[in-house]
Amino acid sequence: MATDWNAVTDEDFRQAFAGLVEDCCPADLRFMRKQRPTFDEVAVFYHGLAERGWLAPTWPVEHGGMGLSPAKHMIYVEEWGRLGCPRIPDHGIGLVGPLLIEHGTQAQKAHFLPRILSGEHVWCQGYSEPNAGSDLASLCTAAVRDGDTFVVNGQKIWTTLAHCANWIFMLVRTSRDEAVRQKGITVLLVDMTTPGVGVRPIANLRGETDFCEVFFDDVRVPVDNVVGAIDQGWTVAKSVLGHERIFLGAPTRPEIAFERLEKLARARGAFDDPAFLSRHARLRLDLYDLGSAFERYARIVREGGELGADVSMLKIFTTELYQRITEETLALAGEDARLFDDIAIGNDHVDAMNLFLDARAPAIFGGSNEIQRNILAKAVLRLPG
Amino acid sequence: MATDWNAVTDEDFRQAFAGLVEDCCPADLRFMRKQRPTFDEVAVFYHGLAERGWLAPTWPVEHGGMGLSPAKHMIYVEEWGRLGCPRIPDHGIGLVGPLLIEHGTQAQKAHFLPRILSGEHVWCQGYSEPNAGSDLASLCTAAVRDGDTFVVNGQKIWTTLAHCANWIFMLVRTSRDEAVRQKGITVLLVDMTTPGVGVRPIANLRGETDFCEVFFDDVRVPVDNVVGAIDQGWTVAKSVLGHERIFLGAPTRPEIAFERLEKLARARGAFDDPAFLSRHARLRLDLYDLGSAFERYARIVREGGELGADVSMLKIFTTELYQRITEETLALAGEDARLFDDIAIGNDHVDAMNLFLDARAPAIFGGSNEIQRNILAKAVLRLPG
Amino acid sequence: MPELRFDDPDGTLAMLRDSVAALAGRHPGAASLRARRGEARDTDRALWTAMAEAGWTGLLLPETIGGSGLGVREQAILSEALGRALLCEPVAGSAVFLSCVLAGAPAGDERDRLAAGFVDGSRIIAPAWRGGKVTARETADGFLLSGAHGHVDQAASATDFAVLADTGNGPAMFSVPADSDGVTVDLQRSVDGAMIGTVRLDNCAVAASGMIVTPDGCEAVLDRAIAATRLALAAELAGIASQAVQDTIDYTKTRIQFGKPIASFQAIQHRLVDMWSDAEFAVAAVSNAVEEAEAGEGRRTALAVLAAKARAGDAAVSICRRAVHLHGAMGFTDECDIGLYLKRAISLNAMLGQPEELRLAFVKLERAA
Amino acid sequence: MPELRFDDPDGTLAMLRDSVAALAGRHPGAASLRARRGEARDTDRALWTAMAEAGWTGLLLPETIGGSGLGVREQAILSEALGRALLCEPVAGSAVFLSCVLAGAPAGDERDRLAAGFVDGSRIIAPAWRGGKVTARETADGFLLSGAHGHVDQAASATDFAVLADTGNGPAMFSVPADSDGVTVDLQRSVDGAMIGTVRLDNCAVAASGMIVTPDGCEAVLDRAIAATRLALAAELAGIASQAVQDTIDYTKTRIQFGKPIASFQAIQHRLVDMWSDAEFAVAAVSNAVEEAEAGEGRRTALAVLAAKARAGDAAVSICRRAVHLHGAMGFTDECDIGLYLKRAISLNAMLGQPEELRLAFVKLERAA
Repeated sequence: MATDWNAVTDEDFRQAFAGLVEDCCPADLRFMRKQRPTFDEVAVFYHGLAERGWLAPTWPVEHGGMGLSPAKHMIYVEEWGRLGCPRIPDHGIGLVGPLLIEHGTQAQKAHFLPRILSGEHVWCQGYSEPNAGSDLASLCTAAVRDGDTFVVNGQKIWTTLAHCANWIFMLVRTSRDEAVRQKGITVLLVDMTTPGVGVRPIANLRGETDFCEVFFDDVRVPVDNVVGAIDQGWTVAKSVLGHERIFLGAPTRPEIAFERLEKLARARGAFDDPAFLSRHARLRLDLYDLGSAFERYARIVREGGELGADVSMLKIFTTELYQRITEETLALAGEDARLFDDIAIGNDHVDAMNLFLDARAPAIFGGSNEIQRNILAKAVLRLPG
Repeated sequence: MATDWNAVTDEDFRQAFAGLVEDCCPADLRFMRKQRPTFDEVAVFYHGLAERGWLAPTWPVEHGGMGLSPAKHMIYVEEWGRLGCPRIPDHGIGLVGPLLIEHGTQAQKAHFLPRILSGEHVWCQGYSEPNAGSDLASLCTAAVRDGDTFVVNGQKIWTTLAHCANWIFMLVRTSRDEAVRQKGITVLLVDMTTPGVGVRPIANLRGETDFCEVFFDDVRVPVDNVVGAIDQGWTVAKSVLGHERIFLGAPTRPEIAFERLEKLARARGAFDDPAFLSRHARLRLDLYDLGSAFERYARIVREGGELGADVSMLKIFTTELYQRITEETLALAGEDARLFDDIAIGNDHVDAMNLFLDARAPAIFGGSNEIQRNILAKAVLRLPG
Repeated sequence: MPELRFDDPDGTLAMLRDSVAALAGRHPGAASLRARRGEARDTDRALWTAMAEAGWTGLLLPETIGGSGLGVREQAILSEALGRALLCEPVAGSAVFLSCVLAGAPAGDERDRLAAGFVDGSRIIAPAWRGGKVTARETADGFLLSGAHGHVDQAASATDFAVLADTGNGPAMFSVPADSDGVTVDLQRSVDGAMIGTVRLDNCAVAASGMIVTPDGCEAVLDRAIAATRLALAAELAGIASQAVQDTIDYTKTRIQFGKPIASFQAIQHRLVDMWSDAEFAVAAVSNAVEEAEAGEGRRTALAVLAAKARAGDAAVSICRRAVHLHGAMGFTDECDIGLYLKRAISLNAMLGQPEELRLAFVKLERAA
Repeated sequence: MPELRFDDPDGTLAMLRDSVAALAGRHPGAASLRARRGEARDTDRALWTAMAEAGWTGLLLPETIGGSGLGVREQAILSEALGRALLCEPVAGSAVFLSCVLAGAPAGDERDRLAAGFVDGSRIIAPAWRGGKVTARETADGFLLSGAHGHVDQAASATDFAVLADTGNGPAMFSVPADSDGVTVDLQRSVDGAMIGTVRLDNCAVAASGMIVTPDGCEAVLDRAIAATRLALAAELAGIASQAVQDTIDYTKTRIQFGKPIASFQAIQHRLVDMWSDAEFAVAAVSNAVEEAEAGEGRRTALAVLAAKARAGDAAVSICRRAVHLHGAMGFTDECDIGLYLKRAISLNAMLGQPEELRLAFVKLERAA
């Protein structure tokens, strides 16, 4: 009989998590520089979590998950970050699983869910296209019905870790007839070993290859691999955006950056400079107040409420604060701001440039901050056309 | 025989100006707190300038002006500000005169120009309307032809010093037939003592009444008072926007505000605080660099060139810098920032709130900074619709 | 729109909000401000009395000495609502401060006399305790006070002053009737329309019983009073911030230029979103400080209060600045209320520490640990 | 687009711009940067030689010692064009600095030997003079140098170093062949793709003739070299800023979302206008510094150079940051040149004083008067 983790006290739950990390997350995987390690790099931790039943915190127990309440899930995510666990390729756990659990057939669930837990299937997400980024509804990768299969042609881009995934869940256009562009989109699960699938990694500003282009050239996919109804993919895909949206607004990255800023400031004696103290205080208070604002939304999640569109304000604030902190760190670095390599401080070092460059990304991905502001203007402030 | 001021050296010209100010601008009119004194308050200076032939710097000599080149005119404006001369009601000199000289009939010139110089006619400008501000072309104050007169009905607003003017030059709608809204607008000169003209002063944030609403209720105006062609008023009014546009971008107001900031900073010992020094240095450099940018455009004017739309960047920068300096001054004032009255410093004082509130205006008037950015986007960066 | 949200099991908070709205209906804040300003008065006596009668001035005062005995949560809700309604009497700066002083004062006839008059509105007791220096010299039958304090609200209308003075053995608070010999008041115009005073004392005799808070414990009382005042100011500023956002949304939705409401232009929309977000952050900071304060005094609460006042002050002033700008020429007129919100925000933001000072205090306190 | 404008009666400036464009056509900056980075090299030798042959490295060097003998105006035009074209060899940090050092050095064989090799590109002479400390101890037949300097461009490829060392009687510059005993070089990756070095000297023997600038006058030579280098860096940064604006306009005009180019959205348009304006201000500041420098040395010029480097550095970095953002996900890729502009801007902005430091120096100098 599995433990009912929701019945455990928060403190005990935290301790259990810490013990688990101690057991199955090797030291060299903790506090990794790399934002998006590949599956192989973190496989030992992935399998360790799976073996202990901790891999899928929000999945129902019947499917091999922990069935955590949102409140416990928030602690799970918090401890994950606090203990410096590496990001694992989590599209299977975080997106495909919930998608199938809500919309999948019995056969789909029985086939795919265990293979996610075992690590046999490593998933990536094919949403964006070269001409469908902010305007996702304009996607045009086509899936044309041919008997029991769809024939897929087109291209996806910004597909995180596609080069180490073997399955992709994607949005494809199955109809062009509808007036509303969101109609006519379908969610499709595609085996990336199918002939006609090509992957090209794209290097980012940090010199890493987190994301890829994925090409589809007459790729034949069984119609059984559709999730939910054909042409209803927009609704299906949106339905799994639950309380997890709050994590886009978590203060984690600015906190990491702030720790680095303080480390460099101590090394450079900047705390003796009132001008630096003044700028430092502003950033510190921004971080503190972000915590207060995050807590207001976290409480809604913990109490089982629904998040509104207004939660986007956290995403804007945290991503822009992350940028500002890393900019201040470069300013503090003096001529060492020229270094791509980490800045040495005695035997330690500060990855000032690494974080500065990384901070360019979150303001763009997951819906650019301009799109977030557009949404807030419409959905929250109810501004006209 | 009048002096040819353009032939005089810059230095001599400056000295002549200084002597003139010494002669005819009483000390209590210098460095006035009030931004827009009324005609009566500064009449002695107005008449003094007129008597000495210095009232209309850019008018041709034949019309009683000084016929200054743009280069000399820039010095004139510079010295005016440097010596703390008060703003005089200058719509007659600055706008009506050039308008008539370029587009007026001989009769109009003969009638109106001397009366501007004598101060008999004090002019105000009727462009904006309650629903035509940024979108000036939507103005709807109507002038309907009735034989040799126009019958004017409607309302103007933000009419500076209308309550101490006796003539208004205004844009009226004379036709609604045209597809392009700018067509069908006419420039009309209206005697404000005509029956049906009403004026209501509007207090501003500083508690002063610089501007007014002006109401027109069946006001009968001779057709002879049209300037230029009927329905061509948009073109006529625009044509007199010459090199004077550069003055919207002059660093004058931020310079005044910066002087006040430094005065308060000295009194409060803020120059001993490196955090203040850092913020002060940023503002100082903004002011210095505004000077460099202004100089690039001033050179174009001095060399007789035409200003492009790009000069608007100066207006945006100087008005926003003016705001930032006054905000820093309030921050420095501590709890004295509560005072509407000036802040006492020994026997002296700093009008921190006065300038802070005044700084709200220039970012709005003369084309809001949003409109300026729209214009730059279109006319300079050639961005698409 | 941004608004404090707390559990409200018995409906006290909703009732407080409703009663502020009702008073504002009878006694609109902007009209009161303009009238007071036009007549160069330091208070709207009718409004102040109504507030006292509603129990708002003594909200934090213990019931044992006649107050409402409510807590920081209720005070925050009240102050937020006052900010929104632009009801500008000095509830935070005077009533909250004084309530804390009286609550912290040892039992005594003078304390009870002041509390009674304060609670029923029959006395106006103006705290005079900063922006200057007053010394108290002990005499045979009391004290002689000399010196001055500035930033005194209701200074001309006050029946009594609560004066902080240095006794030589530390600071103490004294009750000084306004008509005492040696008391003079100088007035200046404040930006939010009330006259504010500097109170000067020239060998002003105070009976021994007039020392309502003795040096023993005075600093602790002051600390608590300052924190409570700052929190109330923060809540009022958050209310101002939220209302200014709301007013600006309303205005820009109805202001038509180029054939459509200016609120439909993307540059304006994004500005409004940022203003709204700033107001939400202000409310969140106040909310956090209220919760910390309810959990007890101490360092965490001190930090949270500093953060809340800094955040709400910055938010209110910068939102109102942008709000005035988005009201266009109309925003630059005195007729439009948005300018009054800006002025009120500046005034409250300037009280008891501007944001920069509070942020530095926060970091210093945090790093001292 | 923003661009330096000066009188150009004989067409020298136009010719300079054209020749940079021509070289960039044959030898594109971004490709050179990527290749250099991929192979962990510290310079693109072919590019550097081409620059030397075009007379750009010795542009400011007097004709008497083989240079082009041109002035700050020509250097600014060249550096601006190099910035625009992303031609990243260290013209400002090495060539301009060294030209000033050689121009200020007393006549001598060693000076002439260095100048000749420098001008024809046969020698790479890397200034090593900051970010560390080197001392020179006098011996019977010369000096022994010990210590280290950082931030050395072309450190691995250098044939010679121009080393600043403290002699005990003040600083002096020494010519140190790179293959001298006791010289070692550590390399790190710089953000703009070249390796940069720390040069360590361990009792490195230098002949007496190797002291190319003596303590008498060394500080004046350094001051001039630093000012000229800062001005060239400012011009290059202004060029980067302008090109980043141009690239972003071009990209946003062709990037279609929601059925229209994103450059047609008002929020994007206003952002682009602000970026353009920032670039114009950077150009104006550089222009002002060039004119002050042409009018003579002294305090006015010193101020103008500090302002120009601060303004252009801030503008370039912040414009490129916004430019990367406006390129969306594409901007976060290494394939898109805009990220290289950002990295180059960061690198040049960090050299010889970040903006805050320069602003403080400006105000200090101005207030000292």
